[in-house]
Order: sequence, then structure tokens, then C-alpha cells
Amino acid sequence: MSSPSTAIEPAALDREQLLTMYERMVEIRTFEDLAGKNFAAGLVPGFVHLYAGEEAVAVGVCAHLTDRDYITSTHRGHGHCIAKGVDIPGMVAELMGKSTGVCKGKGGSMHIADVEKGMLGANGIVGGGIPLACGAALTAKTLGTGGVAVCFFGDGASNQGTFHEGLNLAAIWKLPVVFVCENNGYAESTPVGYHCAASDIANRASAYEIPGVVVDGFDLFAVHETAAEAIGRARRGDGPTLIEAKTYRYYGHFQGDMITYRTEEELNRYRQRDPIVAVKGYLLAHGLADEAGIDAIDARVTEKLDAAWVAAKAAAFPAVEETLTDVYVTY
Amino acid sequence: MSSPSTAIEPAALDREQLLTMYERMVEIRTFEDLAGKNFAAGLVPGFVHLYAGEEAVAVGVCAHLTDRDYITSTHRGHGHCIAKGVDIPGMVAELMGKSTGVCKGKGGSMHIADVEKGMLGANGIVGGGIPLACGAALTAKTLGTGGVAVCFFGDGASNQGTFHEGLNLAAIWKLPVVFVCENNGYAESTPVGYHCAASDIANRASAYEIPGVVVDGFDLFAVHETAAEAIGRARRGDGPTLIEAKTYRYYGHFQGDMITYRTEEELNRYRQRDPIVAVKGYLLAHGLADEAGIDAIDARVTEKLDAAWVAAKAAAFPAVEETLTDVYVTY
Amino acid sequence: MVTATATRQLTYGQAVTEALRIAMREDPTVILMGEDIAGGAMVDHLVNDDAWGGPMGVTKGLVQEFGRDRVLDTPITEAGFIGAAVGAAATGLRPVAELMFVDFFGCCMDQIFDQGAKLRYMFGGKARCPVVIRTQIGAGVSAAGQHSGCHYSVFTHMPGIKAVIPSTPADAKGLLLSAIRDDDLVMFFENKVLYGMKGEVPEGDEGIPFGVADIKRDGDDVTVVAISRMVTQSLLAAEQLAAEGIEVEVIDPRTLSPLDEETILTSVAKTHRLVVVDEDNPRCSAATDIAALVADKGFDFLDAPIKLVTAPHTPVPFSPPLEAAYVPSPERIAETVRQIM
Amino acid sequence: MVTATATRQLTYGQAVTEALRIAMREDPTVILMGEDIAGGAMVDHLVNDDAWGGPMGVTKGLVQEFGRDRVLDTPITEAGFIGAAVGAAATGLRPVAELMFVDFFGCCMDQIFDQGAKLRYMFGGKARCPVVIRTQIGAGVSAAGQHSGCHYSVFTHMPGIKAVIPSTPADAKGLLLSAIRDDDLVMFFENKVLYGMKGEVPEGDEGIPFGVADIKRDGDDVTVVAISRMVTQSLLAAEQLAAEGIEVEVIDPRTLSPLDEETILTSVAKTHRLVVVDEDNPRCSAATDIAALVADKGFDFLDAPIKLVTAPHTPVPFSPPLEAAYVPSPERIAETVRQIM
Ligand SMILES: Cc1ncc(C[n+]2csc(CCOP(=O)(O)OP(=O)(O)O)c2C)c(N)n1
Ligand SMILES: Cc1ncc(C[n+]2csc(CCOP(=O)(O)OP(=O)(O)O)c2C)c(N)n1
Ligand SMILES: [Mg+2]
Ligand SMILES: [Mg+2]
Repeated sequence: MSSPSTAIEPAALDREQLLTMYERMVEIRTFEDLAGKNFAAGLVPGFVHLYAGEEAVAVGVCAHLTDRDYITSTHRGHGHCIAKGVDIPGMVAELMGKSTGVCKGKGGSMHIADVEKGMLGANGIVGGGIPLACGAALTAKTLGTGGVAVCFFGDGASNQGTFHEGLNLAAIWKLPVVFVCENNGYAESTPVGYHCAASDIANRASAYEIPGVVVDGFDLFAVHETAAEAIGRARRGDGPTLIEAKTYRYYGHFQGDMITYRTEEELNRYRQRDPIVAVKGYLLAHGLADEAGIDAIDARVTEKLDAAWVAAKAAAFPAVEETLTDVYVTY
Repeated sequence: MSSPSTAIEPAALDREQLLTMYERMVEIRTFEDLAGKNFAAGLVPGFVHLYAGEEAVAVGVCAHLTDRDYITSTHRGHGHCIAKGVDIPGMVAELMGKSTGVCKGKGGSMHIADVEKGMLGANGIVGGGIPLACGAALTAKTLGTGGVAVCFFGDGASNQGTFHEGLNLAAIWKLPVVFVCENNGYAESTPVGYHCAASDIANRASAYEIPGVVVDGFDLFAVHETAAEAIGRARRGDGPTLIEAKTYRYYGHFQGDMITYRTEEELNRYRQRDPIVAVKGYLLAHGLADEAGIDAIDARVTEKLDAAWVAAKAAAFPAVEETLTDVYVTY
Repeated sequence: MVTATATRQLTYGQAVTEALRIAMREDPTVILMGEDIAGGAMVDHLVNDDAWGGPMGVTKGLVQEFGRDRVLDTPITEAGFIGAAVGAAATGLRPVAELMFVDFFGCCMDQIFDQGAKLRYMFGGKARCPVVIRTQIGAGVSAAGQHSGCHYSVFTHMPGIKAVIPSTPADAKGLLLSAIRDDDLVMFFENKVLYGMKGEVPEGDEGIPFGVADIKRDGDDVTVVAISRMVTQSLLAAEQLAAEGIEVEVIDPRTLSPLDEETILTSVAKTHRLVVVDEDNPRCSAATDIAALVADKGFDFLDAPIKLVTAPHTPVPFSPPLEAAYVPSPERIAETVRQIM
Repeated sequence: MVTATATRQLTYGQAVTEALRIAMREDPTVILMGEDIAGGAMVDHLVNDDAWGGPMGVTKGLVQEFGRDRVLDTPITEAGFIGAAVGAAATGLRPVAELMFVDFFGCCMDQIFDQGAKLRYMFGGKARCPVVIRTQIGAGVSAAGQHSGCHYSVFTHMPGIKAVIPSTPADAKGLLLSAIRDDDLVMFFENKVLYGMKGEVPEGDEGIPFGVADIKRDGDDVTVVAISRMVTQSLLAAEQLAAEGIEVEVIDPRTLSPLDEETILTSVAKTHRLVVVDEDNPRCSAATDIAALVADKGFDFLDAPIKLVTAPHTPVPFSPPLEAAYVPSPERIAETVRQIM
């Protein structure tokens, strides 16, 4: 296991890639801030689990993927969806349960999916996506598509049986899959130091004799580089890797969480190293963008998201008959 | 993880203990040989999975336990039962499904149990006993009984989700439990080198930051000493240990298995180091017993087992009404 | 029900909490286990305090009285900790484990139905497994496809399991007390939509026996057997129908396993008509179970087809109008009753 | 059934093997996964040979033709490999996974009912999951409490799952072919006691459609709906009863989900009497499901109570005489029919 890598120079990235990644991160942040606001306003039914703070992980990893690659995700899935290219207006509409949603309003926040885009679904079951990702990788291997699967899950999920079964299976079959554990320090209100017997979750890779790497999840470039290696390894047929991205969520576990289990100071410590601000700083410092350029991106994203909410609010709910469709292909 | 220990001098063991352990091992071997023979003769319904070859593991571990300690077991459970002191005639009758069986004939080979003796059941579900052992250890810890739980399972079971969940839970709660993986090289017809991504299963302990130890499962004294340390640790409140005993089963996976997946040579290699012959050799070499003494033990065991089979054959099947009882305490 | 016991208003959630507190006070072997049932384990400022008290706050306040050795936060390992609860129950504790949503049963079903529920039978009666598994069921809060199911039918199907399913605060308290004192494995189904429901709840520590249905409304014209939240929906339907001159008898089985067959059959003997209202999916369900009972033992009483009002054979949809269509409504219940009058 | 197709005698087990072989030949995306379905993986002398071919030999001989990349031995990780089959199905393969005994469903149910079966619905129809899970059911070989269950009722209950359950060699072949070609998640229940049963099986690659019951025996006096091995038991009972002048119509639904309601209702319209014979446990079961169907839609046809002949509400006992009492016998079926004549 290698130790946390920080302040990597993004040698392999050109300006356009950097700006795209920046924009994706801003999209996620803006998406989440608005989801939170509109949830509080009563416009979003059910539960929402926000990804704000963790943007560098989804974006740094998914930058390496195309539509022939698959990802599986979690209850905290919005960021993964956006990073994988799922349609944002369709996501917003899905949050509201509208017929224009990517799942026609039938899934909601916890089940956003777009298989065409290689997005195999957010998942309401902690650890539920891990075997599915192995399956997507098995398809790639069997059909020789050259694709890989990336499996996102949390620190809490790393204690589920599916983690163990999935990693062993991937290891013995040398599946082209990358396991990305987003360790944000908590599973609901429970600190990782209590629920998980491993100091570094990446250490658990040794139980399967696959590489395990810790990476600073607030550092886009470090994530990007670590992911490049793991995904390259998978594509070459050399088998799976476990990446542990140490990260943090800015909001509570879900909207409504009173967050009594952590301190303001702890949150502020992370916020001071905000991953989006860091990328912006890098772009400015290296003359890859100027303030006006950045502002233009930010404004474009805000506009896109605002328009998405306007459209979603105006959209119709699905017809009641939709309750009974889509259970089977044929019956 | 320490490396395989062999040829340990049983410093801490007195003559009586050694002779008792020898007798237990002979009981298990004889029990299994007769179970196989009577199965072939059509006297034992269902499946039987024989433990012959693995005797040193159950006996070396259970020598440290009393009735306030619990064990969980597997489909290959006869040896664990005998080592834990379950009534042998009752076991034989159970194999035949007779009313005099320890489970009144309702359980059979795969479900032999005696909770009073701290034997929480053979188990038809691979990996099924692991959480149960954690629960027995939780009882001991909560009520302060001073007891420990020992959980036996196979190499195949070490890939089940319950293995991971159980070891993590035991580690974070510092439960007084010892996990004993009996690695006999195969899960049914599948070699451990294929099904398990870890070269040494004991290595998996590192995922939970608990001790992991490989021991030669053919060496009674090595097992005894390794178990002493792990059980002592558990009793002191210092938490769980994972022991991997490298062992071998003489018979097939179950009776009827054609055993096409391994060679005669391989079997003979193990048979040459037979654990019972080894202990007998030690007893003779150190003047702890003479040939006559050993023969007397062997004869006593044979007599006991023969009598058990005679009694079981003569015993009645349970009354048909028994089908409906014992589902609930009250209903 | 006439009773001398003093009562006061509690919510269904508070009734559950009160039952847990009483049971933990009376028996030191009762422990609680579950994800975030206290919350904030090993957080410095929460040593004797809870962060969450369960996702719905139902176990809030218990860690302060009973400490973290009896109110155990668990990792997210349903097979691990529910199996541990089973193992602990077989060896001397009385654990009350929380499976946060019943939809998660697929993560731990082996430990429930195959280990815990069968142990006594397979061991020839020489063991017992006094464990309670509390779990949330039900649609109605847009919790979507993996957090809104019912599936008590699956547990009612399984030998060795008792299935207990209160529809009111008083029943929640009394049945949970009996569940914890019971010597068998009990699945205890709490409906998430009912947690805020208020009702009279007796003081004291009296349990409600299993296998005793409760007639929530008397009526002579048709028997409606309703489960969990469907009791409320059926009582609303009964109001509508009463205005039309149809008097509905609403029976709440309260425990599906064991099932009080007699109360149901006696009612049908009087009304000659049966509608079963069940939020679970329709196939091989509690609804079909009760219908089959009456189609056999109550056949001679019947003057009309037995009707079932259930959720459709679909997962639970997220979108609010679809979810509303999914859950049996008072209107749908009333309409079904009218069909057989 | 009149058909021009040539047939020959095969056992039920051989029929399953043949269907697998045909499906693998016609579609390279069909793969098999399961514990020891070939066996001996990575054993030097077994590279292109199998050690076991499954515990009952049903997948024997396939690795020789299709190789180890399409006949995948798995570790003992039911959630892992069955979940992988689901994920593979959602992304372009047609996996046929073997859950060795249905009793093990508790180790992997989340991946089956909550992931695979719900995926299409939750994703708004934009996904499909063409996976088949073959599994062994049934008592009768003293496999005891954790290897003898039926529990197809649980899968019939779950939306998104198709439940297919052949009772003869010909049905085993035809239904398995349809299952593998089907675009939904199919649970395929093979009865371990039937593997040795011989019968005429058509040559060729024709599937049997789902949702079409088969009338295994014509009769005018009473309808017996029987599932899996209970078809055989019911046919034996029908022989006994025919000698007494009672003509039994034996209907085999063949698929429980979807269920051919029409064939059952049409038969009851003729016979006015229904007995359902089901080896599963009795509560919330396929038996109650079919009884409830007829108690509603077929009520007006009925001249007698609907009777169920099922296993008792107990785990499966080991001891042979107890196990014999557990499984519905021809005698018990005949006796039940007599009760309602
Ligand atoms: C099987 C299962 N158990 C419990 C839950 C309830 N639950 C939802 S999210 C969550 C915490 C997950 O923690 P982690 O994996 O660290 O992800 P994070 O929320 O921190 O992103 C829990 C317990 C669930 N959804 N599924
Ligand atoms: C959950 C589950 N899956 C599969 C089986 C079938 N099965 C019984 S024993 C066995 C092999 C177990 O191997 P191992 O754990 O190494 O124990 P051993 O038989 O070698 O003692 C298998 C696959 C089972 N009983 N339970
Ligand atoms: Mg987390
Ligand atoms: Mg083994």
C-alpha cells in the first residue's frame, strides 16, 4: 500500500481536460447545493444524500471512463452520475419524481441510473453495487469489449459481506474492475474509527493480494493519477485495485440530519482545503484560466442548473398507469 | 502472521492430558470410519462429510474449553462435536435419525448440536456459524461469564461475506472469540488456490488488525499451543484471533464423491504424516504409554463405537407426531 | 376494550421506546443492537449521549440510561450483527436487533430464517432463540424502491418465526413487550408512516398476547381484515361506507404468525363477506393466506367472493402520485366492499 | 399434447443438461456460473474436464465443449457471484447461475430481489436483467433442515421475478430454454427428487412458453392444482380415486409467476371443486395464492371448500419417517379430495 499522495502535478493533463474536470466539479457542487435547498423547500420527496465535498473523487476517476465503461454507485450517487455523464436536467426531474426524469420518476435520488451511459444505478443498499460491478467487469472480460467497471462505495460499505465476496471474486478472476472506497469518515453518525477494524481501508486489499492505495480525496490530481494507474491496470487485464479516497461530506448524512456527531471545527478544517477552490487556484496560478474564464464556467453551470430546476418544476408527474409498467420486459 | 510451527514439544501437557487427547482423536477417527462404512451400507440417510485426517485441529483446540465455552461448527462437524464432549452414542443415533439421537433424529449429521455442552450446532450453511459464534462471545462478554467462543469453518467459508462481517464485528467489539479456519485444501472439488485470493487465509486477519496465525493442522501439539495463546488472549479480554490450520481430509467431500480432483500421491503424502500415528509415536517414544496401553485405548474406543451402533440400530425412529413439535417454545 | 389501567396519549414511536425501556429495566439480559440506534459511538462529546437514536429517533434516550454496553451501535453488517443477535439469544441474552428497513432482509435472511428460526427444531427442541428483530415497513414517504417494502408475508411463511405487526400505539407497546419476553424468534414490523400516530397507551408493563386479533370496529355487513397501516385506511373506508348504510367489521390480526383464525372465522360467520386489505405485494401474501383460510374453513359462511385489496405486483415507485396509487386507499377499499354487497 | 417433434426418453436431469447445451450453442453470451458446476478448477489434470459437473452432475460435460470461460466455477460466495450474474445480465451477458440449494437464498437474496428484480422498474424501464438462477428444491432425500426446503412462494411473491417450476423432463427442457431466452430475471426450480425421473423429451430447440399451465390429467369431478413433484403425487392419488369413480383433473401451472389463471378457473368452472397441492410451507404460499385466486374470481363456480395439501408449518425434519410425513403423500391428497366430494 502506498501512502497518501498530495500535490501531484497534473503532468498528463492538458488545459481542456482540466477545465472540463473543473466544470464537472462545479456542476456537482451546484447540483447538490440546489438539491439541498429545494429539498428544504419541500420540492424533493423522500431522502437526499449530498455529495458536496467529495467532487474530486468522482470527477478524478470518471475522467478516465467512456460510455463502454460502467460504474456502480451508492445512495450518495449524484456526483457519480454527473461525472459519468448522466443528463443533468433528467437528474433534476428525477429528484422531483417527474415523468421527464432519467428513470421516468420511478427511481428517485437513490436509484438514478442510465445504463446507456454506463451508469448502473445509485443504490439504496449499502454494499449492494459491489457484486454488480464485478458482473459488469465480467461482461467486459467475456465479450472482450476493452471496458472496465468502477465501483464506488463508502467506508461503511467496506464492512459489508459483499465487499469481501466481490473483491475475492474480482481478484481470482482478474476482473477489470476498480473499487473506489470513498472514506468520508462516517457511516451515518458512526465514525469510521469505530465501525471499521482497519486503520486504512486500502489495507484490506492485502486479503485479496491486489494493490491497495490510499489517496487524498480532496486532491483532484492525486485522484486522477491514482485512478489512471488502477484503470490502466484493469484495462490491461492485470486485475482489480482497491483505492481508498480519504474525503469528507460537507452536509449531513442526509438532509435533515442534525449532525451532532461532528464539530464545526472539523468541517471547517476540510472546507479550508475545498477541492474546487484548489483546482481553481491551480488553473489561475498556472495561467490556464483567468478569473473571467472561471466566472464564465461558474455562470454557465448555474444557468444550466437553474434552467433544469425550472424545467423540472414545470414538467408533469408520470401518469398513474406508469405504476404498473416496466416490471418485466414481457409477462 | 507467524509461520507454520512444527514439532513443538508439548511442555505444558501432562501424561493424562496427552492420553485424553489421543483417545479423543481415536474416537473421531473411529467414528468417521464407521460412519462411512455404515453410510455405504445404507444405514445413514442423507449426506455425511467426514473429518478423518483433521482430528488434531478439533482436539487441540477444544482441549482448552469447558462447558461454559461455546463452539460453532460446519457440515463437517462430527469431530468438533466429539472434541467438545457431545455424547457419542447420541451422535450415532442422530446419524441414523433415531429418537435417541442428540437432536431426537430431527437434525441429522449436518445439524448435530448440544447447547448444554456448548456445542451450537454443525451447520449446513457454509459460513453460517461465524456470526453465531460472535453472538455467543457477546453473551460471554455482556454477562461476564469468562467464557469464550470458538468458530470452526473451512477454507471455502473464508470467502463468504459472513467471514468478513464476523471478523470485523469481533475486532471492533473485542469479542472473546477464536476463529479457526480448517484449510483442508478444497471446497468440494475446488482447490483453495483457485477459490481464495489469499495465499494464506491467516493473512486476512490483517484486514481487521487482529493476530493471524498459520499452524500445521497435522501437529496436535502445535495446534494445542497456538490455540492456548489465542484462547488465553480472548479470555483476557484482548479480542479475537484468526488461526489457519493447514490440514487435509482423507475421505472425499462427502460420501459418494469420486474424488477425481486430487491424486493418490497427494493423499498418501498426508497419510504418511497421520496426526494420530504421530501422537502415538510421541507417547511411545517418551515412555508415556506402551503398546499395550495404546491398544487398550484403541480397543475401548472401538468397543464404545460398536456398542453405539448396535444401540442406534436397535433404537426406535421418532414417532410421526414429532414432525410437528419443537418449532416454537410456545405458539 | 374496557380496562382499569390508566392511559395517556403517546405516539406509536414513543410507545415503542417505552416498551424497550420497560423491558430493559426489568431484565438485564435485554440488549439492543443496530446501526446508529444510539449513534456517535466513540465520539468524544457523545460518550453517554446519542447522536441519532435510530434513523427515526425511536431508540433515542436509551443509551443515557443503559449505557453503550446494552445499546450497541453496529457496523453496516446485517448478516453479522443479526446473526450475532441470534447466537447471543441461543446462549443467554435477549437481544432486540434493529433491521433498519425490512427491504434489507436480503442481506441477512440466512441468519434469520435458516439459523435462528430453525435452530430449535433441528436441535430436537433442545435450544431456544429469544431474539426480536424490529424493522420498518411501508410505503408513503417516497423512500422509493429499496426502502418502502412490506414483505412480512415472507416472514409469516417461514416456520419458526413469529410475525408481529402493530397498527396503533397501544398495540405497539403491548406487543413489543410480549415479543421481548417471548422465547422464540420474533419479527416485529413497525410501519414508518405510523410513527407519528397518536393514541391512548396504557401505563404499566402489561404485554398483549400473540395470536389474539383485535376488532377495531364492529359491523354486521362485511368483514375487513386489515394489517398495519391498512387498519387506518380501512377504518376511513368504513366511515364512508357507514354513511351508505354498510357496516364494516374491521379486524386487525396484530400477529400474522400465530394467526387468530377464530376471530376472523367468527366474524365471517356473522357477515358472510370478506375483504382482506394488505399493503404487501399480492402474490403468496398475507392477504392470500387469510383468503385461503376462509375459503376452506369459512366456505359455508360465504355469500360472496373473497376480495383482496393489496399493493400491485410491482416494486414501490418513487414519484408521489405513483406511490399514492400503489398503496391501497380508503376509496379503493370502499369500492371493493361495494362490489360484493 | 399432439406434436410432430421426435422424442426420446431422457431423465429430468439430462433434460436440463440438454437445454443448457442448446442455449449455449445458439448464443455465445450465455455463460454458466456456480459452485463446482464444472469442479476441479486449476487442477492440472482437469483443464478441459470436469471434476463434478455440479453436485448432481447436471452440468457435467459442458466444460469440455464450452471451456472454462463459459462454465465458471465460483467460490462459495452466493451474494458475490449471483450479484455478478445480475450485473453481467444488465450489461450484455445471459448468465445462468446455479444456487446449489434454494435454502441458501438467504445468503444472496438482496442481489436477487432487491437488485436484479427491481432494476428495470426503478430505472424507468431503461434496463433489463436476463439472468436465470437455477436452484434445487424439495424434501425426500434426508438432506435435512437446511437442504430440503421449497420456498418458491417467496420468489413468486416478489415483483420482477419469474418463477418457473417444471415437473417432468419435457417441461424441464422446454421451460429452461424459454428461461434462458427470456429478458427478465427467472428463478428456475429443479426438484432434486425428480432428477432421475424418465420421460419423453422432444428433440430440437423449442421452448415452452411461460404462463401456460399444462393439464397433466383430464377429469370432471375435482380440480387438483399441483406443483413440481406434487404433480406426480397427485397423479398417483388420481389413480386411487379413479378406482373409486372420482375423476381428478390435475393441472400443473409450470410457471407460478406468471400464473395461468385462466386454465385453473376454466377447470374449476367444470369441476366446481379445488384442491391445491404444494410441498412448500403452508403460510403465504403458492397454495394460498391459488386458493385466493379461485375464492375471488372462481367463487361462483365452487360447490365445496377449497382444500390445501401442503407441508406443515415446520422446517424439514431429517429422520426418514418424519420426512415422509412432512411431504404430501398420494394418500393424503386422495383423502383430502374425498373430504369435498
Ligand atoms: C444494507 C443497508 N444497510 C443500511 C442502510 C442504511 N444506510 C444508508 S446510508 C448508510 C451509511 C453508509 O455509510 P458509507 O458507506 O460510509 O457511505 P456515506 O453515506 O458515508 O457516503 C446506512 C447505514 C442501507 N441503505 N442499506
Ligand atoms: C451457503 C452454502 N453454499 C454452498 C454450500 C454447499 N457446500 C457444502 S460444503 C461446501 C464446501 C465447503 O468447503 P470448506 O469451507 O472448505 O469446508 P470443507 O468441506 O473443506 O470442510 C459447499 C460448497 C452450502 N452448504 N452452503
Ligand atoms: Mg461514509
Ligand atoms: Mg475445505
